[in-house]
Amino acid sequence: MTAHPMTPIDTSVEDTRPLTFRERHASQIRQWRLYAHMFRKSFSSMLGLSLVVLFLLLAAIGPLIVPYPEAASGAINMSAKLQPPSSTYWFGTDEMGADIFSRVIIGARTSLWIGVVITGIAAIVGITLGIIAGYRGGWVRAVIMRVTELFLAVPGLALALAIVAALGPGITNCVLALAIVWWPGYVRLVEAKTLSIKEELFIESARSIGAKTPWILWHHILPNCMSPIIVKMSMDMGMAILSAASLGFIGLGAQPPSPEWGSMISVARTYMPDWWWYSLFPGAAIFLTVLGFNLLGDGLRDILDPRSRDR
Amino acid sequence: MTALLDIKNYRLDIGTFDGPVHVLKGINLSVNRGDTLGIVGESGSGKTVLVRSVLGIGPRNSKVVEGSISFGGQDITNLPEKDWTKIRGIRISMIFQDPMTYLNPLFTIGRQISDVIAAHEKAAGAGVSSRAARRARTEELLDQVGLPNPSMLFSQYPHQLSGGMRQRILIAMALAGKPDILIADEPTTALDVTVQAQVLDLINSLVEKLNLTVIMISHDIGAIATVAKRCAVMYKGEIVEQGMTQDILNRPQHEYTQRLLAAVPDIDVEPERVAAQAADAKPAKRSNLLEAIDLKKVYRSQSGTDFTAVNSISLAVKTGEIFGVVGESGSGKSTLARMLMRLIEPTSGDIIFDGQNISGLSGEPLRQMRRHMQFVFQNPHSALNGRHTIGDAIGEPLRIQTNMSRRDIEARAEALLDIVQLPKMFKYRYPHELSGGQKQRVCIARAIALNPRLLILDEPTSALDISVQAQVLDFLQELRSELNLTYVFISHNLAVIRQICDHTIVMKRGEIVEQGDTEQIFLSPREEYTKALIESGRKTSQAANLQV
Amino acid sequence: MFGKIIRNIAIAGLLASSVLATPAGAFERTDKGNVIVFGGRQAIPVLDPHIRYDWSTRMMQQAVYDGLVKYEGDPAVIKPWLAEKWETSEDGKTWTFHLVKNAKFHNGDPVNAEAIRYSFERGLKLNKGVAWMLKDFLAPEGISVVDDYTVKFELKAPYTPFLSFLPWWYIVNPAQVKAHEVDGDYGQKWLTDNEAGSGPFKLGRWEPNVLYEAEAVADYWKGWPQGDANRPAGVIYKIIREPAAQKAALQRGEADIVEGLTPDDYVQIARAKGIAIEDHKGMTTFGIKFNTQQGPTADINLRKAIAYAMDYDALIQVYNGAASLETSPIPDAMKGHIDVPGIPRQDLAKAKEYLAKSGYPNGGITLPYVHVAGLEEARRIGLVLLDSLKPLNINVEIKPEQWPNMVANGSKVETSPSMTSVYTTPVSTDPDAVAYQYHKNSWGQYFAMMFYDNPKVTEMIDKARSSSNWDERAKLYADIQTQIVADQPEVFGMLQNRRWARRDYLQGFQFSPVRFTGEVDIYPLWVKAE
Amino acid sequence: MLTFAFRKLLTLVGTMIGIAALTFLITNVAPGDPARLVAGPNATEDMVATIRTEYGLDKSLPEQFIVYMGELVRGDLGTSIVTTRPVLEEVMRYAPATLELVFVAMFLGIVIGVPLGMLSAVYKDGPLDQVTRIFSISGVAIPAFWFGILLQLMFSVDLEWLPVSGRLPLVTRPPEFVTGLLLVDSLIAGNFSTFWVSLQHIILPAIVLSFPCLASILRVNRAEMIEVLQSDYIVAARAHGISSFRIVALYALKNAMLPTLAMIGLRFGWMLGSTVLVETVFDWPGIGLYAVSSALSSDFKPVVGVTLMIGFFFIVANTLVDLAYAWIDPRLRKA
Repeated sequence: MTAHPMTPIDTSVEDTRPLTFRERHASQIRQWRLYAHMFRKSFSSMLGLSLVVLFLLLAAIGPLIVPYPEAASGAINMSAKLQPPSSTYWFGTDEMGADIFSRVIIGARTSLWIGVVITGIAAIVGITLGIIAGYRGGWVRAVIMRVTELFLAVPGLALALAIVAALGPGITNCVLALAIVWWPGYVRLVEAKTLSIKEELFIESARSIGAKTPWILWHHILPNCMSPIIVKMSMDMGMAILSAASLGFIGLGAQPPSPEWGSMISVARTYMPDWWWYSLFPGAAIFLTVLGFNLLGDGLRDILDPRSRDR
Repeated sequence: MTALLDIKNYRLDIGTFDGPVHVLKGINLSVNRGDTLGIVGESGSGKTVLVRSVLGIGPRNSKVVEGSISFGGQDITNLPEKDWTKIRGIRISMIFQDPMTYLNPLFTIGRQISDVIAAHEKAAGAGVSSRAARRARTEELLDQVGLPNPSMLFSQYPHQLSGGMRQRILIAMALAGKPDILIADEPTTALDVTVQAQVLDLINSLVEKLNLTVIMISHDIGAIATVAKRCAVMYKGEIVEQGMTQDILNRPQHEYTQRLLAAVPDIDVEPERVAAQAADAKPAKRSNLLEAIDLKKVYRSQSGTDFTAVNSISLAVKTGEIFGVVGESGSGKSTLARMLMRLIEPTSGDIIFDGQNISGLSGEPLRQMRRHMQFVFQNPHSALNGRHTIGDAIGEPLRIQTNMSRRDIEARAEALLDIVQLPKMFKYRYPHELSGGQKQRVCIARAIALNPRLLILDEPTSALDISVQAQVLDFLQELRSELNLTYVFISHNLAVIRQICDHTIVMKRGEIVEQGDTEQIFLSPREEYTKALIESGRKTSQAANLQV
Repeated sequence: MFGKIIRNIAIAGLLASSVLATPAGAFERTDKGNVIVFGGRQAIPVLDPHIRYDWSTRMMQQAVYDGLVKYEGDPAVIKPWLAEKWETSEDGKTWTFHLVKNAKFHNGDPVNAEAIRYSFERGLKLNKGVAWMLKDFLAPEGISVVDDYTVKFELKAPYTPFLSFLPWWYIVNPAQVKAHEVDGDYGQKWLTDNEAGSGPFKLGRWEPNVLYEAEAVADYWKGWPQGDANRPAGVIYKIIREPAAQKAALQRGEADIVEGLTPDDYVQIARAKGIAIEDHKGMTTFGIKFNTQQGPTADINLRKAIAYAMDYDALIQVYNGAASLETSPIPDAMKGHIDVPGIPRQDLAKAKEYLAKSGYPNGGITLPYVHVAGLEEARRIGLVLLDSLKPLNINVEIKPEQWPNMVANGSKVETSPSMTSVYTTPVSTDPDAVAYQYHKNSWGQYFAMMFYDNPKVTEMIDKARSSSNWDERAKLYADIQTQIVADQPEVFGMLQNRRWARRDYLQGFQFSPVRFTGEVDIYPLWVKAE
Repeated sequence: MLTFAFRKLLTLVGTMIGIAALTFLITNVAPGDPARLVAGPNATEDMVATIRTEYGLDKSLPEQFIVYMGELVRGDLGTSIVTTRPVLEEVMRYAPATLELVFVAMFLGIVIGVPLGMLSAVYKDGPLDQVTRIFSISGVAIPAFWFGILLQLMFSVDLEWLPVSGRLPLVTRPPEFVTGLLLVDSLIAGNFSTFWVSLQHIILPAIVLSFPCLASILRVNRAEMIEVLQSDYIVAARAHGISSFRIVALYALKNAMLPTLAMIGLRFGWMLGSTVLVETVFDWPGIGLYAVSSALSSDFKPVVGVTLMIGFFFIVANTLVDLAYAWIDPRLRKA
C-alpha cells in the first residue's frame, strides 16, 4: 500500500474573486497533461498516433495532392501499364496503367469510411444493447446475451463471408455484413462493464435521490464505460478496415474502379511476384493503417484503463 | 549492544507525475532483539512504506534521498537483489494485512508454506530437504499458530478457509524461516471484531513462546497497545513521537498524538448528551417519523436455497432522534437500511413514513418520496461517480427532483458546500482529488440538498481514519440540530453508537436481539450476545482501558 | 528487383537451408514411368459424364471415357472413335452407327451397342448436363440396338447438327453402373467419383479439392499415338487456384502445364528458360450484351453510340495482343462465318451522332455493367468501357456478380441489367450453335441476355437448322450475321486466344478450338526426357 | 458435475440450432440460383427445374427451412448441390486438414506467445517490451492474405526452401487414415519422410495463421502478468524469499494463465474463421477452402454446414477452456 500520491487540495485558501478558466478546470488540465505525458513516454503509442494522423490527413486532402487524381475514377492508360516505381509513378502503375500511388492515397478515404461506418454502427447498436442487457437483467438480458453469444460463436469473418456471398459483392454490402457481425463484441464488453458498474455505490446513491433509469444509464453508467469503449473503437477502426480488405481480397469487396486496398491486392496477387509493387503498396497501406489504429488503441488502453495505470 | 535494526535519518521520495512526493522524512528508529515495537499512524502516514523498505520491497519509482537502514550491523539501504534473498523471509519476515489477497488462490496451503521453507533452505545453502520433511515442518508450523487438523489443511486451498484461519496461515508462513524480526502489517484490520482479539492473543503468545522481535504497524491504537511495549507515532511521513507505549498513551506529548487519542470513541464514557438531555427534560411526546412493521428479506440463491437476510423486524423512529442500529458484519443491518429507503424491495412487511405507507409506492410517487429520505453510504470513495465534478454530484439531486435553473443549482451547490464546511472552489474538483473525510462531507451535502427530513447513515465513518471519524461525527450532530433532521445511524462500532444514539437496536443474523434506550443497553445489557459484543469492543478498539 | 533483394538477404541462409531445399525436379517420375502434372484453377466436383460438364470436368471425362466420335485438330474435325462408320437416312432423321469390335471397358467388358443405347438413355433420362443438346430431337425410345455392334438413332425431326454434339456424349459400362445403382439413381452417386469407361486412362487417386489422378491404361484398345515407350504412366490434375502459384509451380517444375495465367504472365513467363507457350486462336466470343427490351439500351441509337465509342484496341491490349476482334457474331473458326462489313469500330464522331439521335442526346445516364465476379479480364474490359463512354457523358457502374446470381437476373427481361459481359464457347462447330443464341427460344439463357427479338432472324435460324443442304445454310447464316450486326444487340468484342504455359519437354500437345478454354486433350501428351 | 455437463450439452445444442437458423436465413435471402449453376450454361428451364426439385429448392423458403431443420436434428447437414455429396461427409473429409493447421498454429502461438508475454511483463516498458509490442500488434494488423503471399514468394518461389501450397507433394501418398492429421498419421505409420514433408507444407500456413493469435496471446498474457506481478500474494511471495524465477514462472504464470486460456479459446474460433483466407492462399484442402468455393458458387448448404462445424469446434474448445479453468482454479471446482 503506497501513499496516495494525490495530495488533497489545500482547503485553507478561500478566495472570493471569480475563478479563471484555468483554475476552474485545473483538474481536467492536469488529467490531460498526465495523459499526454504518459502517452509521449511510449514510443509505440506515438508511432501509432503518427500513423493515424497521417492516415486521417491523407483521407482529408488525399485527392488534392496526388499526381493523377483521375486514376481513382477509372481513367486508363494502357500504354503505361505495369510500370515499375519511378519518379513519374512513385508506386508504379497497375494493369490498366493507373498510378498506384494516387490510388493508394485516395483509397485512404474509402478505408476511413469503411472503418467509421462499421465501427460506428457496431458501437451504437452494441452499446445500446449491452447497457440495456447489463442494467435491466432478467429475460431482456437473457435474450440479448443469447443472441450475442450466438453471433460470437461463429467467427465473424466466416459469417460476414456468408452474408456478402448472399447479398452480392460490393462495398456497401461488405460494410453492412461486417457491421452485422461486429456489434456483439460491444454488447459483451458493455454488458460486463455495466454489470460491474451497476454494483457501485454511486449507482445506488443516484437511485436513492430518485434518478430514473435513463438518467442513470446516460449520466453514470455510460461515462464509466467509455474508456474501454474508446480503446475498443480505436482498435476496431483498424480491424474493420482489415476485415473489409479481407473480403475485398476474396473478391467480395469494392467494385472497380473504386480504389479500395483489399480489392487492389485481390487483383494484384495475380501479378505476383514479377509486378511486386502492385500488391506491396496497398498491402503496406493496410498494414500501416491497421498498425497505427492498434498501437493507438493499445496506448490509449495503457492510459485510460485504470487497471494498468500505476502512477 | 548495537541495535538489531537501525534506521537513521531515513528519507524516501516517490516520483510521480506531479513531482516527487516526500513519503518518509528523516525517520530515526531502532529495534533491539526482543523488542516489541508498535508503529501507529493513519492512512498516508508512511508506516507501510517504511516497513516495506526494511524488507527491500518498497514502492516502485522510489528513491532514498538520505539516511540508511542497517540490519544486524549490515547496511541494507541499497542492497542488490541477490543479497536480499539471504535476508528476506529468513531473517526478516512479514505478516500481511489482508488474508484474502495475500495468499495465492491457486495453490494449496501446504504447497505455499513448504515452498517458503524450500526457498529458505536453498538460500541457506544447505540443500532442499525432502518433500516429506517439509510437509512435517509445515504441519508443525500450522499447529504452532493454533490451527486445528494441520494434515487436512495442508491440501486445502485458501478460499476454503475463514479470514481468521487465513491470517493464522500468513503468520505461520512468516514464522517458517525462524526470523530475527517479524513485521506485522495491520494484521487485524481486515478481520471481524471477535476474531481480531483472537489473532492479537496469538501474536502475544508467540512473542512469548518464541522470543520474537516484532514490529507491528496499525492505525488501531488498541491493537498496538495489546502487543507492543514500545510505540512510535507516525504522521505525514514523520515519527512525531516514540517511547514506551504506556507513557505515550497516558501522557501524549505531540499535539497529533493527543488529537488521535482524543478522537478514539470511548465505549465506557457516558456521553455528555445524556446529561444535557436529562437537564433539558423535555417531556415532548414525539411522533413516529418512520415505522417498519414485520420487515422481511429473503434471498434465493441459484442453487435454490433460501437465505433470510432480515427476519421480521419492526421498529419505530421518532422525529428528531438518532436511532442506532448495531451489529457485526452479516447481521443484516445494511439490508435493513436499504429496505427502509426502498432501495431493496422487502419480501414482506410495511414501511410507514410520516404516516404514509410507502412499501407499495412505485414510479413517480416513490421518486417524490425520495426527497424526504436520504441515504449516506459507508464508503465515500465509491459513493461518488469519479467522472462527475463535485459540483455536478451535489447538483444532481436538484437537477433530478426540481425545476431549478442551472444558475440556481450552481448557487445552491455553493451554499451546500458552505454548509458542509468545504470551500466553494471544490465545485470544479473531482472526487479522486479529495480526501476521505472531504468526500464524506460531499456525500452529506448531496444527501441534504433536497432538505430531507430523514437521513439514513450506513456506517458513515467506518471507512475513515480515526481523527477524521471524530470530525465527521461532530459535524453530523451539528448538522442535525441545525436542519432539524432525524437520523437512522448504522454502525458496528459500539463506542460510536453509545456516543451519539438515543435509541438503539442490536441485530444478529437478521433479527433484533435487543432494543431500547442506548444508555440502558450499555449499562445493563440483557442478552449474552450484547454483552459479548460490548466486551470485545472494549478489548480491541479501546485504548483507554490501558491508561491505568 | 524485389526478388533480388530477398535473394541477397537470404544468401547467408542458403547454406543452412540445403537440407530443406526440395530439388526443383521436372515432371514427377514414379516407378511406373513419367507422370504429367496439369495445374488447373478449378475443381472437378462431379465426374459423371451425364451430370455435369465444364472444362476441367470434361477434360477428365475425355480421359477416362470414349464417345462414339471425337473432335480433334484445328479446325476441329469429327473423327470416328467407338463408331468406325455411320450413315444417315435420306430424311436426315435416322442415324446408324457401326462400332469398332475391339473396344473394351476398363473392367474388360466389351463396348457394345447396348452400352451405347444405355448411355444415351441415361443421359436423356437424367435430364442434366449434356441432355439439352439432344433432348428436343431424340427420345430414349428412339435409340435401338440393331445388333451387338450396330446402334440406330431415330430423331423426332431432321436435325443437321446432331453429329456435332455426339463427341460430348460419353459411353458408360451399363453392367458396372447398374451394379452400383441406389434407389434407381442410375448410379449417379457412384459415378460422382468413380468411372465406368473405356478411355485411355482410368482413375487413380481422387482427392477432392486437391488432385485427381488418371492412370494410363496400358493396353488401351485404340493404342497410344506417342508409342508405348513414350506414353506417360499417368496424368495428375492438380488444383492450383492462384495464378501466382501456378506460375511458381510451373517454374519449379512441380507442374508441367498450367492454364489461367494472366495475359501479362504469359508474356513474362515466355521468356523463361524451358517454358513454352501454347497460343491458339479460339472460338470463345466476348460480347457486352445489351438488354434490348428494357431500359435505356432498348434504344438502338444508344446501343450504336456505345458500340462506336468502345475502344476496341484496348480490348486487344487487355490480352496483350493475344486476341482478335470479332468480325461477326460467329467465330472465325466456325463454318459459315463471314466478315460482316461495317461492324462498328471506334469512331467518336459517329458515336456522338448516334447519341444525338437517341433518347439521351447529352448522355448523363449511368448504365450498369455486370461481369462474373473473379473474372479478371471482364473486369478490366469494364474499366475500358467506363473510360470509353466518358466522352459520351455516360457513366458506367461496374458490378461483379456471382455467376448464379447473374444468370438468375439475366433470365428475365425485367431484371436483366443494361449491359452484361458474357463469354460464350460454342459446344459444336456447327454455326447453329451460335446462331441459335439469337433465336427467341433462347430467351432466359445467359447467352441470350440481350433478349434479341427479330422475327426475321428467328425464321432464318429455324430454316437453317433443319436444312441439310450446306450451300443453302451458308447463305442463310450470312444473312443472319449481317442482320444481327445491324441490330447491335451487343458490343461485339473479341475472340481471345487460348493459352497454356508448359514445360518444353512436354510433347504431343494438340489444340482444338471446339474444346473449352483451358481444356486439353491429354491422350496424346508425353514427356520427352533428355 | 453431471448437471454441469448436461447444461453444457444443452447450450451446445441450442447454440448449434441457433447458428444453423441464423446462417440458413442469411444465405437464403439472396436471389442466387445455384440450380442453374449446376445445370450448366446451356441447360434448358426444365433441366434446371429437375435439379431444383431434386434438392428441394422449388419449395418456399419457410418450407425449405423446416425441412432443413428437420434434417439437422437427425444429424443430416443436407447435400451439396455442386458436388452432389452429403455436406456432413464432405465436412468430415476436410475438417482434419483444418484442425491440423489450427492445432499447429495454436501450438506456435502458445509456445511463442506465452513466454514472450511473460518476458515483456517482467521487463515492462523496457526495450524488449517495446519491440514485442510492435511485433505483436503487427501480427494483428498484418493482412493474413498479403502476409501469406509474401511468405510464399520469399520461401517458396525465391528461396525454394518450402513448397508453395498443398499438404503433401504430388507423388507422396498420404499415410493410412487414423486421425486425418498427416503429422500424427505419418508418425503412427512410422513414416518419417512423410512426416517431414508434411511438416514442410504446414509450416508457412501455420505461421500466417498463428501470427495474429500469437499477438493477442502475448498481449493478454503480458497484461495479466503485469497485474498479477503487482498483486499482494506476489509481494508476499517476494517478501518470503521465494526466488524471482519461481515467482514469475510458476506463481504468477499460473494466475495469468486463466485469462490467457480464455483468449486461447476465443482465438481458436477466430482461427477457424481465418482459415477461410489462409486456406485460399495456400490451397489447403480444409473446410475454409470448402466454404469459400461453395460460397462463390452459391452452394449454401456447405456454407451453413461449415459455419456450424466451426461453431461446434469453437464451443467445444471453449468448454475445454472452462474445464481447464476449473482444473487450474480450485475456487471453480465446486460448480
